[in-house]
Amino acid sequence: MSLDTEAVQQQPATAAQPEGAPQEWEPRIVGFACNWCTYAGADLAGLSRLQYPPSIRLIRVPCSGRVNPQFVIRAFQRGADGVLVAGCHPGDCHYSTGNYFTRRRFLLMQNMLQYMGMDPRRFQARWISGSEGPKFQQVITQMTEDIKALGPNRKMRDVE
Amino acid sequence: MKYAYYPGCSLHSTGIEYNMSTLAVAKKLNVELEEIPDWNCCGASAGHTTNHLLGLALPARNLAIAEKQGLDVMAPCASCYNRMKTAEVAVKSSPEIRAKVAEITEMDYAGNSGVKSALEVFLKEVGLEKIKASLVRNLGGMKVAAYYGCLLVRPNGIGMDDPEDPMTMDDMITALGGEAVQWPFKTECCGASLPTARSKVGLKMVNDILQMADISGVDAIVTACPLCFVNLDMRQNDLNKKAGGNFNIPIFYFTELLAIALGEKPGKVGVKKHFVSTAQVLDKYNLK
Amino acid sequence: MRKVGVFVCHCGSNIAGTVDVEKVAQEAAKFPNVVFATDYKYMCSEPGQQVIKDAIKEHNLDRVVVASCSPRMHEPTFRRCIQTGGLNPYLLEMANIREHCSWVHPDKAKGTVKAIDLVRKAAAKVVKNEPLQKSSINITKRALVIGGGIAGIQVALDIADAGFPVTIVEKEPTIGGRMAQIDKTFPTLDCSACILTPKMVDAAQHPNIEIISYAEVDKVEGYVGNFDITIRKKARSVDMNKCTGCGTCWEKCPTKVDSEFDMQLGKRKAIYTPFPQAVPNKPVIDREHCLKFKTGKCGICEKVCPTGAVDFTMEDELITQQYGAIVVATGFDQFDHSVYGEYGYGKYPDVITGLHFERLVNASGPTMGKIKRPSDHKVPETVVFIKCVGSRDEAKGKTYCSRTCCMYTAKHATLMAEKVKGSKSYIFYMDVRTPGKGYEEFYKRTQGEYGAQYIRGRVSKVYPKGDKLVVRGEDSLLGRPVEIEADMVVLASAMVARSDAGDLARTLGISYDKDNFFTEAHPKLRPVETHTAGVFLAGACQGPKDIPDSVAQAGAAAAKAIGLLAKSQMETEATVSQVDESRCSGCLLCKSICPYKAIDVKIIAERVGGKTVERQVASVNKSLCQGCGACTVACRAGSLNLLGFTNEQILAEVEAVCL
Amino acid sequence: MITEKMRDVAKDLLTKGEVNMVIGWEKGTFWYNSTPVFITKAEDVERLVFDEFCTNNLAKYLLDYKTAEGKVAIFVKGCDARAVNRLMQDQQVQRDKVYLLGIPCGGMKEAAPGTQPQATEGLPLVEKCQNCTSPNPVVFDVLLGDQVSVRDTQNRFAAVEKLEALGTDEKYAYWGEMFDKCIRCYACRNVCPACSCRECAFDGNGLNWLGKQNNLQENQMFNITRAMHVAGRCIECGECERVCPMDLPLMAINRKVIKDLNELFGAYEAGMDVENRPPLGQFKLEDPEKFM
Amino acid sequence: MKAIAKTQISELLNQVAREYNVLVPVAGADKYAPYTPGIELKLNSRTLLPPKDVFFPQTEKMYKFSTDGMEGSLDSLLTTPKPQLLFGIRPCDVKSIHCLDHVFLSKGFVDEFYAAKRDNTFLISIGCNGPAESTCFCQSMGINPQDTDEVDVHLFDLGSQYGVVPKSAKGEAFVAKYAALFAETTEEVPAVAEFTLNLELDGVSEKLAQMFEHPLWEEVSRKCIGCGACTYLCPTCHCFDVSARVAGTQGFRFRCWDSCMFSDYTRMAGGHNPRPSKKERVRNRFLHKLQYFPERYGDSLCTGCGRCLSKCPVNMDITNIIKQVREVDLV
Repeated sequence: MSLDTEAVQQQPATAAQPEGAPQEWEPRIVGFACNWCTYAGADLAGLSRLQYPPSIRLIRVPCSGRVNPQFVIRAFQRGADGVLVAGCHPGDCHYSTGNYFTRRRFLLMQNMLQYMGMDPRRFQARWISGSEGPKFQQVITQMTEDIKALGPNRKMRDVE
Repeated sequence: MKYAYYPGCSLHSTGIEYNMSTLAVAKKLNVELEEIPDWNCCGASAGHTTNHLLGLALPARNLAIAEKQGLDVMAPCASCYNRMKTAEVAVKSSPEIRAKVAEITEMDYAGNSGVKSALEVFLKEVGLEKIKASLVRNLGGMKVAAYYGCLLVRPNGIGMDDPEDPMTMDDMITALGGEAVQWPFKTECCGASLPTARSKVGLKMVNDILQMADISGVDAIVTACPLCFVNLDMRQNDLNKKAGGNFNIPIFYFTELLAIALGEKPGKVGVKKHFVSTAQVLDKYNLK
Repeated sequence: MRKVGVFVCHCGSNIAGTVDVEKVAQEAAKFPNVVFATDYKYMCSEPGQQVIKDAIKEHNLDRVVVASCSPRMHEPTFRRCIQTGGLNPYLLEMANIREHCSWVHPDKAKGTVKAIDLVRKAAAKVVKNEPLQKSSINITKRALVIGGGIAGIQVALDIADAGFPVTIVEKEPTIGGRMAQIDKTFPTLDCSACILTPKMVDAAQHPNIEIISYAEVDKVEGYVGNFDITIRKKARSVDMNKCTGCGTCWEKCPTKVDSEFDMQLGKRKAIYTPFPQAVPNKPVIDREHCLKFKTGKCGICEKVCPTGAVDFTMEDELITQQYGAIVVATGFDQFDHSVYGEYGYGKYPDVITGLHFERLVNASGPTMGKIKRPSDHKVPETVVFIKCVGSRDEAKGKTYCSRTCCMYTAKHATLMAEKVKGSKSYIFYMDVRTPGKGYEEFYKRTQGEYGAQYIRGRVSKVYPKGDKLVVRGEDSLLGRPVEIEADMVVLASAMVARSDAGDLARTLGISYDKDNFFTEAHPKLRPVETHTAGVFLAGACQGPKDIPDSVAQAGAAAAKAIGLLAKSQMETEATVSQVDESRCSGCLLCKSICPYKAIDVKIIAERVGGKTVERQVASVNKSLCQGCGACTVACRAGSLNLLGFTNEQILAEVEAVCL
Repeated sequence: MITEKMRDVAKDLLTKGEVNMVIGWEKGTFWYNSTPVFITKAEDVERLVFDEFCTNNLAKYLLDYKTAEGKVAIFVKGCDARAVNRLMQDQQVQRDKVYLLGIPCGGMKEAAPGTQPQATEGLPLVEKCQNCTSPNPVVFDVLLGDQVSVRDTQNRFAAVEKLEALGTDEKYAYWGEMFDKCIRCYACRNVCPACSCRECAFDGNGLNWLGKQNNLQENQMFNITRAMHVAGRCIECGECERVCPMDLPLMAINRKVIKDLNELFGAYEAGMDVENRPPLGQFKLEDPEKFM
Repeated sequence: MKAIAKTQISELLNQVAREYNVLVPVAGADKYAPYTPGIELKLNSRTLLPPKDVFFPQTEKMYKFSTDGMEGSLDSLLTTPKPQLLFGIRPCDVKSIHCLDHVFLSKGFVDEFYAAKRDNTFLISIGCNGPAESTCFCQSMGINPQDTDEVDVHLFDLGSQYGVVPKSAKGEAFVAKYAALFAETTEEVPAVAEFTLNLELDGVSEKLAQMFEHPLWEEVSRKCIGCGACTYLCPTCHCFDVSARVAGTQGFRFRCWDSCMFSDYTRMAGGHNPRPSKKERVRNRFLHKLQYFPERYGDSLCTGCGRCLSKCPVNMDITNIIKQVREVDLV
C-alpha cells in the first residue's frame, strides 16, 4: 500500500508500475505456505535453482490450517493481486488433519469470493509437498501468468 | 410384468428349443413378452471383435427401440445379454459414447431401458417363491449340474451373479425339487467356437466339462446359453466317436426344465430336438 | 518503540550474486522500528554471529531480523546466537532471501526489490514477537506395553533393563503372540519356540516387568508423561494367586473346543492354557463353552483344583495406573481369504493358510509335527503354495505388499521337502521379494537344494477333483496354462491389521491408515513415534513385518520410550496456542478440531455485576499442543492465538508484503 | 387460541416458581408490531400475545440470562427452536436451564407502515418466512398448538442462483452497491443466534481484524467474514436480513454458503439437533479435492 | 408569498447546480446525495438516512503523517469544500443540524472540519403539512412541522407548488437571483394534519435527573440487542471515534461514527467498562437525548423524526419510554 505516491517512486518498483508500462508490471502474490511441505517445497525450488517470477511473497505458517480466510481478504484489501494458500497433500499433514480443515474452509472461501465477484484465478489453493520444488515453480509461474493476464486487482482494494 | 423380447439369431435357429421353452415359461408365469420390432444382430462373435464401436452400436440400436417401447429387454441368449449389458453400461457411463452411438444408429439410446437375462427375469423378478407356488410337478430329485458358462456372470460387478460360484440356476434346481450338484466347472469355458475352428483344442474343453459332470454323478446338465448348449449337446457324439468317450448326458435349457415343472408337456418345449436323448432321464423322473 | 536490528547475509555470492545486499540493508534501516541494519559475508559463521551479538549490545537491540537462507536451515543457529547475545531466542525472525529469492530470481533489480519486501515482512513481524518460554512437564517413570508378542516382549525387556517399570497388557491368556504359533523362523530355520520362550520367561521373571494377560486397555486419559490408563482384567475365573498351574483342571475338563492357537486344527479344553509353555502358565475358563457357565452343571475343575483357585463368580476388574509412555505392539491378523472364489471361498478344507501350515508342521502342534492335510489326515505329496493372497490386490484384498510371505512360503516349501521325502512343492508367485540378510540365499536354496518349483503367475481356479485339488493357473514366463493336481494348497495370506485396531487407535488418540495399521509420525524420520506424544509403535501393528524387523522396531520404540522416561521433566513447544479467557465464550469448537486432544474445557470464576459467576472456557494443554494453529481459525472470536504465529504477526506480515 | 394457552402456561410456570422469567412477545407501538417481552411476574402474563407479527427470534436473549439463577421459559417457533439448538451446540445455553414452549408457526406477516388495522389473512408473508424449512419447533418441552405442514421451499436458493448466474464484474458491482450501503450498525450480527461469541472478533481491543472506517472495503471484510463465521451454523431464521435498516440481501449470502456446504460436503441443516456438528468443524477423507 | 410549481423544481436545481454542489433527498438510496439531472427525488417525506453526514461524514480523514528515519511530518487533510446547497430537508432535520451546531460550534470550541462544511452550505427546507410517516412525532418535541427559521430558504408545501420564503439575508439574495422561477401566490398554507403519535415532554428532563438508578432501565433495556441502527440513523447522534491507519512509514488519522450502544464504546484500554451491560448503555442513550443535552444546551436531542422507531429491530420506542418515565412514581 502507499498513501503517498512520491514515497512509492523512491522505492523502486515495489508497487505496481503506473499504467504507462504494463509489460513491466509484476503482480504481487501473497502466499501462505505451511512450514513442513510448501515452504520446504519452495526451499527445494531454490536449492534446485528453479526460476520463477519474483511475484510471490511467502508467509510461513506452521500449517495451512493456520490460515484464516480473513488473512486472504486483508491481503486483497492491502493490494495483493493474487493470494495463494498452500500446504501438504491430504494425508501428509505434519499435524495429521490440519489440511483437511483447510480444504473445507478454502473450498467454501473460493466459492464465496467468486460469488462476491472476485475472479477465481486471483485466489488459489494448492497442495505442494516438500519434494515438489518443480511444482512450486510451476504453480507460481502459472499463477503469475494468469494474473498478468487479468491485470492489477482493483477489487476489495483499499489502497491507492 | 412386461419385457421387450430379444430372441437374437440363436433362438430362431439352433436354439429354437430355448425360444419355445422361454415363451412357454413366460406364459406360465404371466410375463408378457413383446418382440422388439425390427431387431438386428446383437453384435456378438464377429461384430465386437471387428470394431469396438460397432460392437456397442449394434446392441444399442436394439435397446433404443426397446427404450421407445418403454420396456426393459429380456435377452435369453447369454451372448446377446452380454453384448447388450456392455452397451448399456458403456452408454450410461460415457456421454461421448452415447453421442457416437446415436450418430451411428440415428437413434438416441439414453440408457433408460436395460437388459435382463431370462434367468434374472424368471428367477429373480418373478422369483422362486412364485415359481414354487405354481409348480405342477417336481424334478423328483434329478441330479442336475448347473452350467453357467462365461458370459452371464462376467465381468465381476456387471454380470448377474457371482463370477466364481454362481447359484441362480442351482437355486432353481433345488426349488424345482431336483438336486443341484455342486461341481467345480460351473463357469468353465465351453470352448465357444473352438470346437469348430480348432476342434482339437475345443473338443478337449467340452470333454473336460462333460467328464467333470460325469465324475460328479449327474443326470443332466442345465444351461442358459445356446452356444454352451450346442457344444455340450452336439459334441458328445463327436467325442464318443473320435476320442473314445462314452458320454450320454442330457443337456437342458433351464427354461425347458422350468416349463416342464410348471406343467408344460416336454414335447412342446423342444426336448425332443436335442442330440442327446432326454427321454430316459425324463422317464426316470416321471416328467413325461 | 522496538529496537530492531537487521542483518543481511551475502552467503558468499549465493545471495550477493543476484541481490544487492547493501541496498537491502540501506532500505531496511528506513523501516519503522529498525535502528540498525548491516550486511556481512557469512552471517552464520562465528564472526558473523559475533556481528549480531555486538550489535545487540551496542545498539540495545531488542529484536533481530536475519536475512539469509531458509529458517528451516539456520533458525536454530540464529536463535542460539541471539540467546547468547542476551535476547530471548524467539525475538528473531528470518527473511529467506536465498532459497526464496537469490537462487530463483536471476534479475538482480527484481530480486533486490523482493529481498527488501521479505526483510520488511520479517521486520514487521518481529516487532510483534514476544519472548516465549518452553515449559516443562513431569514424567511418570513407568511404561505400558500393549500386546505381548515378540515386539511387545522385546520392548518390555529393553525398557525394564534400562531400569524402568513396565506393564505388558496382553489380550490373550498368555504372552507370546504370533511367534509362538510359528514353527521355524527364516532364514536360519531355528525353532521359533526355542528362541521365543526364553524371552517369555525372562519377561515373566524380570523384576521390572508386570504381565497382565487376558486384559485390555479400557480407557486412556492424560497426556505424554502422565497417562492415566484403565486396564480391564477380564474375568479369568481362576485366581492367579492360588493357581499353581498344575494342569489337573484342564486334564479333567470334559469340554473340547477348537483351539484358536492351533488355528482350529486341534482341540483345547474349556479351561485351558493356549499352549504348554504359556506365560503365565495358568489357565482361564472360556465362559462361552464352559458347561458350568452354559448349563450351570459340571464344575469339575473347581472340584479337582487342589488349591481352590477356580472361581466362577469372578468379574472383570478395572485397574487404573499412571504411565509416562505407551508402546503399542498389538500385532496382526491374517487376511480372510474367503473373499476369493477362485480359491474356493474358504470352503475347501485342504486349502489352508500359512499359519495353519505352521501349526501342521510344528512338533507341538495338533499333528505332532507330521504334516497331514486337514480333510482326511493324509500326508500330502504334492503341495501348491499361492503367494500374494489378499496382498497386492486392489480388487479384493489389500494394495500393499505383505512383506513376509515370500520368505515364509520359501520356508514352508523347505519344510515340506524336509518333512515329506519325495514330496513336490509348487509355488505360484507374482514376484519374489527377498530384501533381508540371507533371505535371497534362502530362497535360492529352496529352489535349488529343496527343489521347490516356482511358477510365475496367478492361479485362476482351485477345484476339487476326486480327493485332489486341481490348481489351474498360468505360467506367465512360458505363456502357458498350468494345471497341477495337488493334495493340499497353502495360501500365503497377507498380514492385516487387527480387526479392533481402529477402536484401540481411538482410545489412544493415534491415527491409522486406510488399512487400519497405526500411522507413524513420519514415514522416514519418526518411524516408531505416533502423532500423539508419548505413544510409540512396535511390530506389525504399524505395518507387515517379519520377526527381525519387529524386534528391531521394538528396540527403537523402547529407546524412544527410555529417552522419554530417563528425563524427570520434558520440554514442550514454546509456540503453542493460547486462550484469551476474557474473550473465550467456551463454545469448544476448537476442541474437536485439535488433532492432539490438547484443548479441554476449564471452568473459571469471574465477577459480573457484583457477583461471582462460573463459566467455561477452552484451555490449552501446553504439553500436548504441537502448535499447528488449526484451533485459531476455528475460533471466530479470535480468542485463540498461536504464539509465534499470532494473528497480529501474520496480519503485520500481510500488510508489510503488500506495501 | 395460542395466546390464551401462552398466558395460562406462563402463569402456571411463574406461579409454581418453575421458572423466573418467561420470554415471549407483546403488542408493540403499532397494530402490526409484536415485540419481545420479558415477564417475571404472574400478573403480567396478560401482556403475552402470539399473532402473525411475532417475527422476532427470541432465542438469543437466552445469552443475557446465561448465568442467571433458576430457569427461563421461552416461546419458540420453528426458527427460534433451531436457534436454541444452535446456542446449545455452542454450549452457550444449557438444556436444563431453559423451558421451551414450542409454537408451530404458520409464518409471519407484514403490513405497510401507517396502514389501518385489517384482517391478517390477506397480508403477505414476511420475506424470512417464505422459504421456511422448519415451521415446527425441533426441540421443546411442551408444544402449544398443532404441528403445521412445511410450505413449498423450492425457491429457497432462487436468489442465490440468480446471483451466481451473473458475470464476475456484475457480481462485484452488485455486491459493491449493497455493501456501500452498509452502515455497520451490526444489527445483523447482534440479532444472529449463530453469532454467539462473547465478544465479536470485530469488537474492540486492537485485534485489528477490521478497520473502523466505513468504506466499501471494510464493509466487504465485515460482511464476508460474518458469512464465513456463521457458515454451517446459520439456521436460516432470516433475522439478519429482517433487521438490516439498509435492507441488504444478507440471506442471499447465508444461503449461498448453505447451498455450497450442502453440495460440497453433504446435506446439513444447522440447529436441527445438538449432536450433528457443523461441517467446517469436521472433514471427510473423501471431501472434494480441487487443490491439486 | 413567492411560489414555485413543483414541476419547476428540477429546473431550479439545474440552475443552482452551476453554483453549488447540490445535495438532494434521493429515493431508493433514501439519503441525501449529489444532484444529477433526472435523479429521482424523495420530496414527500424525510429520508431514511439523516443529513448529518453532509457536515459530519461517517468516516472523515483528518491528518496524514509519515516518517523518514528519525524525521516525521504531520499534515492536516482539512480542505475547504466548494459551496454546497442542501435541498429539501425537513424541519425535524433542520432542528438536528441546530443540535449538531451546539456540539461542534459552541461553548468555545469550533470543530474546524464540521465548520468548514457547515459554513459553506446553503440550506433549503421543505415543510410537512402533517406526519409524513406513521412514526413521526416532531410536533410533540416542540417542532413546527410546517415551518422553520434556521435555514436560508424555506418552502411551504401548497399542493401543486411550493411557497418560497427567504429566511436569511443569503436567502433573500437567492430568491432575488432566481426570481424568474418564482411567481407570486395567494394560496394559504394548509392547516397541520393531526399527528397520531403524541406525547407530553414537560418535566421529563427534570424527572430523569432523579432516575439514574431507577429499575425502569433494567426493564426497558431487556429487549435491546445492542446494535447501532438507532444511533446511526439518528440525525443528532454525533459520537465519533478517532483512529488511524498506518502502512509502513506513513499513515493517516480519521474519525468515524461510533455508537454508545456498542459494548466496546466505553471500554477502556485496560479492559474495564463502566457501562458493562445494555442497561447502562440504553440508559445513557436516553438520558443523553432527554436530560444531559437539554441541561447543557437547552434543547432536546430528540427531534421526533421517528427514524429509530421505524428501524429498530425490536421496536424500542422512545415515545413509549418517555411515557413510561412519566408514569413512574418517584417517592
